[in-house]
Amino acid sequence: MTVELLLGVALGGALLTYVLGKISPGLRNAFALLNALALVVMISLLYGQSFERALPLGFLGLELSVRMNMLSWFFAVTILGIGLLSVIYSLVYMRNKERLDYYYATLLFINASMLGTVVAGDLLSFFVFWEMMSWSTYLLISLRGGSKAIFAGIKYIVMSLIGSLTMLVAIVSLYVSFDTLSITELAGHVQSTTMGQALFVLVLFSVTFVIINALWPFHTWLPDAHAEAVSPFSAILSAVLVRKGLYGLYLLMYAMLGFSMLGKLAWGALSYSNVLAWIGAITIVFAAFRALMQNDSKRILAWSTVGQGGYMVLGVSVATNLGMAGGTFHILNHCIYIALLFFVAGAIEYRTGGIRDLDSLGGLIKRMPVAFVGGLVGICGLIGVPLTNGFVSKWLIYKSLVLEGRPFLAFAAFLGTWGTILYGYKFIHNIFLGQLPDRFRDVKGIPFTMAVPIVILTVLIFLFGVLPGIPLSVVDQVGTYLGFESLNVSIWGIPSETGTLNVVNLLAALAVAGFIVWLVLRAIGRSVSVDQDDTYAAGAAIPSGKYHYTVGFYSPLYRIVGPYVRDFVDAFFLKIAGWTGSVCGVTRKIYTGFVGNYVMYIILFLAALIFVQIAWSPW
Amino acid sequence: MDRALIDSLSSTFDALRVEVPREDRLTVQAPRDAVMSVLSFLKGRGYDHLHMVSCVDWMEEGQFELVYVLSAYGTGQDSASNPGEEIILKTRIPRELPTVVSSISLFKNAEPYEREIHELFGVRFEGHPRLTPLFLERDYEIPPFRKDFDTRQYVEDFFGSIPPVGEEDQDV
Amino acid sequence: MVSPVLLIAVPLGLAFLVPLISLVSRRAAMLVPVVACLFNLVVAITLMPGVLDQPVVEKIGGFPPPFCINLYAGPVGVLFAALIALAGLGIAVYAMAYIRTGPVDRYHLLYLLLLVGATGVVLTGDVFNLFVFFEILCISSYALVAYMGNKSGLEASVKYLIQGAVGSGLLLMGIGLLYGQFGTLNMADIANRMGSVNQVSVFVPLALIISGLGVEAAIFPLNAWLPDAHSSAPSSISAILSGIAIEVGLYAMVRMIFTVFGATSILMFMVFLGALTLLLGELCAFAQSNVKRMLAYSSIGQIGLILFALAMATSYSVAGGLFQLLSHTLSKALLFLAAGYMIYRSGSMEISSLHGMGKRMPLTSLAFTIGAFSLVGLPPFVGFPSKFLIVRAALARQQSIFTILLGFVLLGTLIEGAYFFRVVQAIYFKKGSGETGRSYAPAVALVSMFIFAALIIFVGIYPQPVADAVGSAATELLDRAEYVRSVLQ
Amino acid sequence: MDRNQLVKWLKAPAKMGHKYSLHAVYFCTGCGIIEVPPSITARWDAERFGVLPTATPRQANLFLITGYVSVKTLRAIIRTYEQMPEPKYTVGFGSCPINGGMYWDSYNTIKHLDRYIPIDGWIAGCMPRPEAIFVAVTHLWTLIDKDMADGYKRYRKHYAAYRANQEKVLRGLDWPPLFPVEEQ
Amino acid sequence: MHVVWLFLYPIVALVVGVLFLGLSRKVMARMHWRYGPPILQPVIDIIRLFSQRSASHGRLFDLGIVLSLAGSLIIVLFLPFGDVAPLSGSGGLLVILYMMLLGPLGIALSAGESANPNASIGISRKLMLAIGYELPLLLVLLAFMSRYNTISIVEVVRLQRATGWSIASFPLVVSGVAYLLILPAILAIRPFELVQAPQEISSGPMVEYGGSYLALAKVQHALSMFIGISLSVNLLFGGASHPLIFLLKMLVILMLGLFVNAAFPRLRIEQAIRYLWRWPSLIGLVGLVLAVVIGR
Repeated sequence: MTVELLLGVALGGALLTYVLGKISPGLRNAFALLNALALVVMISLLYGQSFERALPLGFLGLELSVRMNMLSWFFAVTILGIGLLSVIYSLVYMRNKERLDYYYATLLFINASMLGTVVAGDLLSFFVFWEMMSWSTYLLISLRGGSKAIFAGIKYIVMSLIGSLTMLVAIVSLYVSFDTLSITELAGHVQSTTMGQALFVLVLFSVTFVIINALWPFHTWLPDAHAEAVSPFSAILSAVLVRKGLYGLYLLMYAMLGFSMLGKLAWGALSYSNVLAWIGAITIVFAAFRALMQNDSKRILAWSTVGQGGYMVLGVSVATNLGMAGGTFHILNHCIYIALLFFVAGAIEYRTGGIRDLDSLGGLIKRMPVAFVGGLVGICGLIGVPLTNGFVSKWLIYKSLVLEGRPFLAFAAFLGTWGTILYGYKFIHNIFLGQLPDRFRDVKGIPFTMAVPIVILTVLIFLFGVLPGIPLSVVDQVGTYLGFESLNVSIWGIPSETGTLNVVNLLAALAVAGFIVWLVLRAIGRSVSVDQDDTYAAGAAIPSGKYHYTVGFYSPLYRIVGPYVRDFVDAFFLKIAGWTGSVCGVTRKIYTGFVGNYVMYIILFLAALIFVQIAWSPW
Repeated sequence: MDRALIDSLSSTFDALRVEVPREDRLTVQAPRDAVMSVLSFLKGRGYDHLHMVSCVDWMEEGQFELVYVLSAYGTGQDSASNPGEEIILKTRIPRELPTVVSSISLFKNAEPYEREIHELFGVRFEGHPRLTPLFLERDYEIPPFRKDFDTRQYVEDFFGSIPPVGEEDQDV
Repeated sequence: MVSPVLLIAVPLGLAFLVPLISLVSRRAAMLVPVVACLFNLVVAITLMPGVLDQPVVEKIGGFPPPFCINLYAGPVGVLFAALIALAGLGIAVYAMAYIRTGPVDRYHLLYLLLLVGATGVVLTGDVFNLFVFFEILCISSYALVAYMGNKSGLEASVKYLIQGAVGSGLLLMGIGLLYGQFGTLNMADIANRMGSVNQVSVFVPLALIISGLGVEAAIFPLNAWLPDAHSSAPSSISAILSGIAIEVGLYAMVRMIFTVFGATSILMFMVFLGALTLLLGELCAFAQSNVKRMLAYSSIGQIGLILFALAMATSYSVAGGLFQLLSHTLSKALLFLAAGYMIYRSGSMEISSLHGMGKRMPLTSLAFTIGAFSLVGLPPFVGFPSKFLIVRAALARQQSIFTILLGFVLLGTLIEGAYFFRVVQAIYFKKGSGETGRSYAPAVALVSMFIFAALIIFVGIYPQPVADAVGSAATELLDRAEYVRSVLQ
Repeated sequence: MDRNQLVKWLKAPAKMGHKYSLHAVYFCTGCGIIEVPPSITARWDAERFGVLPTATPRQANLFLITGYVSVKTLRAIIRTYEQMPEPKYTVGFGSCPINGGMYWDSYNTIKHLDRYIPIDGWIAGCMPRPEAIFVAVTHLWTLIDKDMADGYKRYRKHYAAYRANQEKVLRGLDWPPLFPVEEQ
Repeated sequence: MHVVWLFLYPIVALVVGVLFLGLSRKVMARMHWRYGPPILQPVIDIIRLFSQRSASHGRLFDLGIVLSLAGSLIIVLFLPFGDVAPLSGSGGLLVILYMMLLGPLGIALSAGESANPNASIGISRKLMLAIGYELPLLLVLLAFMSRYNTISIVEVVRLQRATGWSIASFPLVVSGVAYLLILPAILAIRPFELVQAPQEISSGPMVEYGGSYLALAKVQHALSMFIGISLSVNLLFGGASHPLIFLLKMLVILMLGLFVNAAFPRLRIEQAIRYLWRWPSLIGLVGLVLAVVIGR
């Protein structure tokens, strides 16, 4: 079981799906499912192994290599896991849409290229897979057509092109000075770089990883891309693809430049991890309040992805083993519940005929209970309610922030959590609770294949929430791989002297108390169930299905916060785009269309050459 | 009241009787089909506020009398000199099939008054968007405000007909 | 041992046979260019391994070198000949289906002449011979631009003619001055004697030659003819022009600067000129709404990039420049061919008319997308290794000026990416108006597009053999003394 | 809290609970409501009897129908009464709900309210004073003690008759019957 | 001993909470210059409510109220009550802060299910008020955490026993003041009682709660009052060595709250948020900066 086989199966599978699609849709669906399943099995067999092997074919004199270690394995599992679930999900979700061969092939191709970036042993193959990932994502974002989707596609590809160009320059400058690109060797050489080059490489790499991770200044592409992409793909996009940026940061901060170099690069307080932490903090708060004001279900989730990215960066930049464990665990948690939420939003859209506007939905708990449970558990995970996985990772991040003496960052993170509670509840309330409008009376439940991923992810959220030991042991191994001493993890939580976390006591206490209260309610109280229209409206009989309070759900808060949270970064980028457009218009004027001018240009050029030579004779 | 208005009124419309019972009040008696034109004429002269529409039941003469009370807000530049003045326009319509053109096209706020008159007197207003019940829960053969509606008789036989509930175990 | 002269003689002979063959049957006339290019390709490939270590100097007319016109078939020359033959072959196959109306036999005659001119410029070792082949190339391209016979075609070719004539005039004056100064026309001989003359008097012919060749090579101030010429010419012609003609012009200029004059000091100016051409070409292309004009401006941009790379004059940079030249030829040819049939099917050259083409012509749109992605330099395609080499070369110079210029160059490629992706999105994701029946380009056109696409992907994934050839070509270009020694010994 | 109080509490807590915690629905039907605010505030503190106004019928168990009942208000009264949880008591406040009071001959007022919803206690007077409310409350205590305040049981038992009367007066009730009514 | 307290403590909290409720109604009445109900009136209300047949709006309606009451009961276990602190070992101040979220979340879910617009408006107000007072509260808590450099509340109480009440020690007095300014919002008493405003939105989330549901809701409200006050006692007034002293301190704070409750009219939600984000946050920020600077 080698990594090359894994990559081969992934890439081959993608191309084969397209070919099979031409033969018969059923075959293609089956093959896509089989391929995704096989990949998950293969990656699970690779657990614990860590090796590095050169690939037979070189590229322009550079030998390419692949490697497998705990860090790559951790990210690979998230990629392939979510990939499998979204393929299962899209079997029914995409059934009646057109261009399905193209969709499945590109989806698997994106998964394959993400896998490639994660298992790449040297920077060149990392870059090659990174580029393939970005242009294949571009091809899938605007699949649904429509002016907004096209705008989102262009915005994404321009920003990811900027990212990959800066990365190319950084990689080549490393290659030029050390003429090797394999990550392990580079880590060795890094000590001997000059300060200037280290900074140059650091800045360029972080620009790329900040763009793809949608942190604050370069987040503008994410809300459009996620809201416009097809649901199963936006689940992949926000769960895993955006986290490649974080994998890059790990490589940058721990594998290549190493933490000692980062320390040297700091001018007093302005160290790299400090700047990164503050960017993360701003992202959390800004995205939380922006998400508050959206009334499109997928846009809220997109903004929450932007926000949650901030937590991971906070965890990573604290650089203690606790913070690192928190940040890494948060990646896993976030990818579970954000995928779940996008699946739920997609199911709602699928069943209500494409309605994503939160102001016109309501009361769907009566018709789609499974979607409700998935949505509620996903939101609880997003908020970090105890007994869910989000709680454990956030607890780790907060504890590391507080103990490291960074209260203001912790404050931003806490505020972000409360913002999450507000928009999380808005998501649940406007879709599921309240009055069921008449037009949704006969909405059916979720089809089976769409329910499977939702149920799996819901169970995962609780499993990791109640038994955090399982994922934490993997996270701990990632920490040790990156060079942190391991924290002693028990199956129930983190027993440590400075305030322990023991989830079993929480679970037991809540279960007992809950059971007692439920007994009291059932035994003593006698209740008769009542229809949704039999509610108090000062004696009047309200028209059925029309009384659901959704429009302007947080309008008072919005009136206070609104002016401060305008997305001026987005406006700034659009202004630059407009400016380049006008510059292009001006430069086109040079070619006036008269032959006379053109000939005059030639003669002027010659005259200029000769004049300069005579005057200063530089040549 | 300025003479000019009275002269112009009597000159433009022939079958009008105009009196000035009080210093700031003018009563105009107009036939049924002239009502709308008089109203628009007065509105043109600045009397753009319709206080109310009411109805009087002259049972002996077999007629209803519709009373429109107009006044000027006095804000518009071409309004009458003294804002306090009122004009009362009266018209008589037969009692059997009482139908009148609704004045809602000129005065939007006439809608509830006309609905009330329709419900309680039975006068039909053509062109009225919603002649649905306003106050009463039930429909009556004779609209209640008509003089020939005997309330005591109605109460006795309608409310009398509601049987008391649970007679047998009523321990007084 | 096959002699390089065949590379020129055979196509020239076949060119003159075309009118005779067309009397017999029009279809046979179409096949002649294909046969000629195939022959050239085979000869070039057989020559290639031998030439890599020992260039072949072919003396015409039996006189010793300084007095005869000699052909210098070094790695550069043979590489270019192979490239011309390959591109010519693909486009000739495409033209069999594309060129139906009008004087078809004259088209094929001029087409072959253009190829002969190009191959001649690349192989010749004699300055005046270079001018002669250069004129053959220019004149046949003037005529071919006007082939469509419509108003815009004629107007464009007249403009091209005037500017080309001015350029050739300057070139001739330069060569005349050179001959006056050195009394010989053989490049190696001039290069040998260059040391003995003081630099100032040499500069005037250099300036003349640079601006003369610069017009054809389409560098910044001199390339005003290109947008009109390439957009109003028939697609196969604009493909060959963008693919071969301007590259050969650039090769000639570089050959003169590197080997004949050895004027290394002007290279810095050339680097700036290259970067400027790239930026202006991309900016103008961004503002276009007509597909072929956009492609024409992007050719200007790419030429700027190649010049930027070549003018840095290190072995990496010249190798990168030549590799970029090769990738540009392949991708731009594919783009023009694909655009040709899309425009033919949709009726107008506006991008707005290409909406929804993805559904109507799936294979042609796929070809267009592959060409676009490889031109922007995305990994699995041929554009990526060349971009990688150029970036490595720029950074290897370790000077801040080059890093800044590299920044501008990459900004140019970014803008290029922006407008190419805009078109790709219009093709695939926008709903097309009008009829939506699915239709395919004729089989022959598809075959030629398939050849280019296959090459682009193959070289993109496994660039090693091409990289070696380009590397040795770069050493030959840079090593002036070796050139002189191998010709004059 | 003397001894027998404690015994009573232990024997019948629910009944005692209802006696000493009568939450009234704060719903003003007619002119009588003007008497309720003074009874809540400082001068006649109703809270010492455990009487507290609540915002919604769901939370209440006492329904004070104050003043004349017009036909339109009857619809709201019935809906509110049906929304109150089961052991609920109603008190007719003033003479109008008893027999129509001074509007005895009006076509638009309800004469005998107890033909539409069960009433447990009456307070005569054309707007009795707040003290009368407390008299009613204490009277209600004795009724609850003797299990005679069974208005809600009567409503459940004779629901068909009540419903018929209601539908006769009001033009079609637009909510389903509270208890299943078998159509005759 | 420890296990006994594990079950006894919630019951004690319940009883004390209900007594507080009765006491506050009596004190409020006295302030309105009227007799007011007997102290045990809330107990009577609860018994009466339990005997009523209530209307339920679906399974989530029941589960939500159960979750909310269970959550509130749990938090009590984490808070030291004098020297008794059963579960505080397994999760410090962070866990308490997060567990305090379970109560409102449970009520929000069940009230949302009750399909009454008043309830939804009530919940949106509750959540907005929550983020309103959360901002200064976080600043205060972080100040305490970074000053005592721990996240376990037992540790905070133990340190206060050594260095005296934190309301008295210098850097934390500023944060203490900020905390007291936002205490009415945490306890949801009069100036910030806009979540269960009977007049405006007919008691907000509680609009559809009848019978036993209303009883549980009232108990949950009493418990959250207990938690709010006990948290402030633990943080500001140094907890207590014995539960009775702890009760005494809680009583003092309750009285303080009731005076405020009786005196102030109800704020509009916008006014409440603007107030909370202006003065208390500023003082809290100053407190945090001082705590960090001096705490180093």
